[in-house]
Amino acid sequence: MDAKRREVLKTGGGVLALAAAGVIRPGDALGQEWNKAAFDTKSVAETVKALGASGSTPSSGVEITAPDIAENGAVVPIAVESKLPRTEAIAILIEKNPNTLSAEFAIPSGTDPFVSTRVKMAETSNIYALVVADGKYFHAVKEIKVTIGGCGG
Amino acid sequence: MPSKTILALALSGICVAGCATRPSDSETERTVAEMIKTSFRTRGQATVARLSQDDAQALCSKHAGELPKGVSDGIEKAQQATIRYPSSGKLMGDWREGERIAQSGVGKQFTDAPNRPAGGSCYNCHQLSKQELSFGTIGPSLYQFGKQRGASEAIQKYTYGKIYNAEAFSACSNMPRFGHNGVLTEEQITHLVALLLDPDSPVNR
Amino acid sequence: MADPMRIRANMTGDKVEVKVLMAHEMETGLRKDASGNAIPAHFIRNVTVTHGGKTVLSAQWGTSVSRNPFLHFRFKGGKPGEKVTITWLDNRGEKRTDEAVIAGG
Amino acid sequence: MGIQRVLAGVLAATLPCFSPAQQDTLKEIERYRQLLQESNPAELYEARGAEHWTRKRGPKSSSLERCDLGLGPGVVKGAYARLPRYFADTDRVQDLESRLVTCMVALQGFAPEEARRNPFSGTGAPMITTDPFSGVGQRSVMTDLVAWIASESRGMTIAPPMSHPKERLAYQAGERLFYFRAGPYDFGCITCHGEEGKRIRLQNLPKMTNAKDAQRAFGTWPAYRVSEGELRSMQWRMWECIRQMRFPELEFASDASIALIVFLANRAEGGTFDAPAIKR
Repeated sequence: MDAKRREVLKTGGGVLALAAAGVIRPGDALGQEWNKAAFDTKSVAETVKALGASGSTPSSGVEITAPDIAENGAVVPIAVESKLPRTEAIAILIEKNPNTLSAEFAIPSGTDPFVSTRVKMAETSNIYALVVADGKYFHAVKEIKVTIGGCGG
Repeated sequence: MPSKTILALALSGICVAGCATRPSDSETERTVAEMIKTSFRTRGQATVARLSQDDAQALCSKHAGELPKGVSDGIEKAQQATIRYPSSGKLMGDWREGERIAQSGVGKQFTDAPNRPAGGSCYNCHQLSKQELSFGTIGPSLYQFGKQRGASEAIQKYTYGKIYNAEAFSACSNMPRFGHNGVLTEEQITHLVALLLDPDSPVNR
Repeated sequence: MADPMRIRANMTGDKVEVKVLMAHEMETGLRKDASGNAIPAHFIRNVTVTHGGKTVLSAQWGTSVSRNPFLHFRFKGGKPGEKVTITWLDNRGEKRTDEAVIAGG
Repeated sequence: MGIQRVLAGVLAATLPCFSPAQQDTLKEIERYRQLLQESNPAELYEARGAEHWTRKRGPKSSSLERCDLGLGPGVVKGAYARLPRYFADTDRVQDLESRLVTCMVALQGFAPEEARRNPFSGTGAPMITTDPFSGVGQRSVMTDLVAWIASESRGMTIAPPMSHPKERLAYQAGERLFYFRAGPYDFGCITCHGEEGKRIRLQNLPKMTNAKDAQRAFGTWPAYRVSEGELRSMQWRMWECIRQMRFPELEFASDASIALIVFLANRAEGGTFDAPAIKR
């Protein structure tokens, strides 16, 4: 599984920035752009490709803060912080969700390369934080277990 | 009268004022009976008839504080007589099917489709396989249940009977009488027996 | 009409810390009702945060952002008393804009 | 009988003792719960509720601002922490929701069944999307009001009065109902809330006759349930427990629902009210 993932994310080593691909436009005040192709993807590899990269490198400069186990998949708190210089964008991918891409954020200069939000997880899955920094793609991955809860279901 | 004494003792701890004028038991009973009649309504398969208690339910409600030995023995004896074993004589089904039943908590709620088979809700209260981290603790852990006991005919019979009617072995148990109350079919119970006793089941590995 | 957002913008050091809650269903389009009919997707797709005419954060969201979304981030260059403006736009074209005054740290 | 005794011995020897892996699970679940505390969408409901209180509604086109929640007309601060209680005008013990029904009828001119309609927001039951009294994303004025009114008691001591004979009768009836077992699962409230330190799946269960547990439980409802994406009231908590007990439907604001809440509120007396909370 791990080997496969690395392969998928590393092929090519593309350097096309999200912004350059028209995925995220920091200057778009109304935020009318919505990358349907990327949000329709159903695997990490597809999403990375749809976001304009042919690959991404694992990096310790990308940090995911989230619980190892979620008591409920409807709300999973997740924060992503990038220590990489010139971080331009952060995306959150959930491998086993029906649609992989959950959210992407354009980070203009002056804004911390940090976002915290809450996402839905259909089942136990890897979460990827994909970061575009200085035009290159980096990522971190963390497994979050989603537990069955309550009674009567 | 021991139940009344217990009730009075329990209440003495919380009454701040006017305990002397606390309502009589008969007044409380009348009020409760009225509430049960007026505060619930039939919805879907959950009819108001479900609030008519059988003997065991009535006794367990009445003696919730402490169950006198005589009452408990009486319940267990009466419940023993209800257990029906499968006519095929086969008590061990398929543990894989059993695991699915153990995971499912649906069944008999007014929001459940009446024709959909009920689950056993087992993980709600018990640890079973090691892989499932989300398990309850109202009942004891059943991990390695079969490994510790083997799967002799006597053990199979006990296990089937316990799931069929827990109160036959432990009066006023928290565990539903799955077979007796028609929640699970005989076949479903044999799958759960396999989950608990089959050496290949995750419970015993 | 959509409900107002709850926005908190506070100075922490030289940065403005923004926390926002939005009232939205974030319906995935994948759920079915009891009669088996699909419940149509309804979700926020774009969020834009501006301060002094400059965009300080813009986001695109899919259906897997949780219901009643929460967002937390920080930016430099704001001062107490200034305004932060947040706009969201959903897949039905519904839009909501709210602003908050930056509070001292 | 011999087998039974042997088995009982084996069971006693294997009482739950948690392995390190299980302790990690519990620790991470606790961390998850902590992370949820950072932000609570209940705020969105509270804001709407505050507006509903002053908004003119109903045939009389009147607000609820003169509604007496027990501390005098219009007094909201601290009212929730002193409910349920006996009200002379209705000659009835009432919890917040049943009292709001009274006010909607008396002040705003709603028919009682109209005031009771749509008591829970969204869907009543988790993932059941064609609930008769609610639909997907459906707002509930009642739920919003409860969120706001409860928030106005945050930090206060839970102190329901217990001096009127009808309050005592409701308490006694609530206690009996708590122990009442019935239905195809033989359940009663006591099944899940009668012992300390138990769980369903990974969810901790309060023992309602234990003051500390009852205080924490009662003091954190209403709550935003992340599993449902909705704010849930104490009336809903009763309704939902009863549904899962496989009983017929508990009627909203009914006497049995109020009696159960009286029992719980009194078991929780002296605790600190800290709701609306956020929960799984």
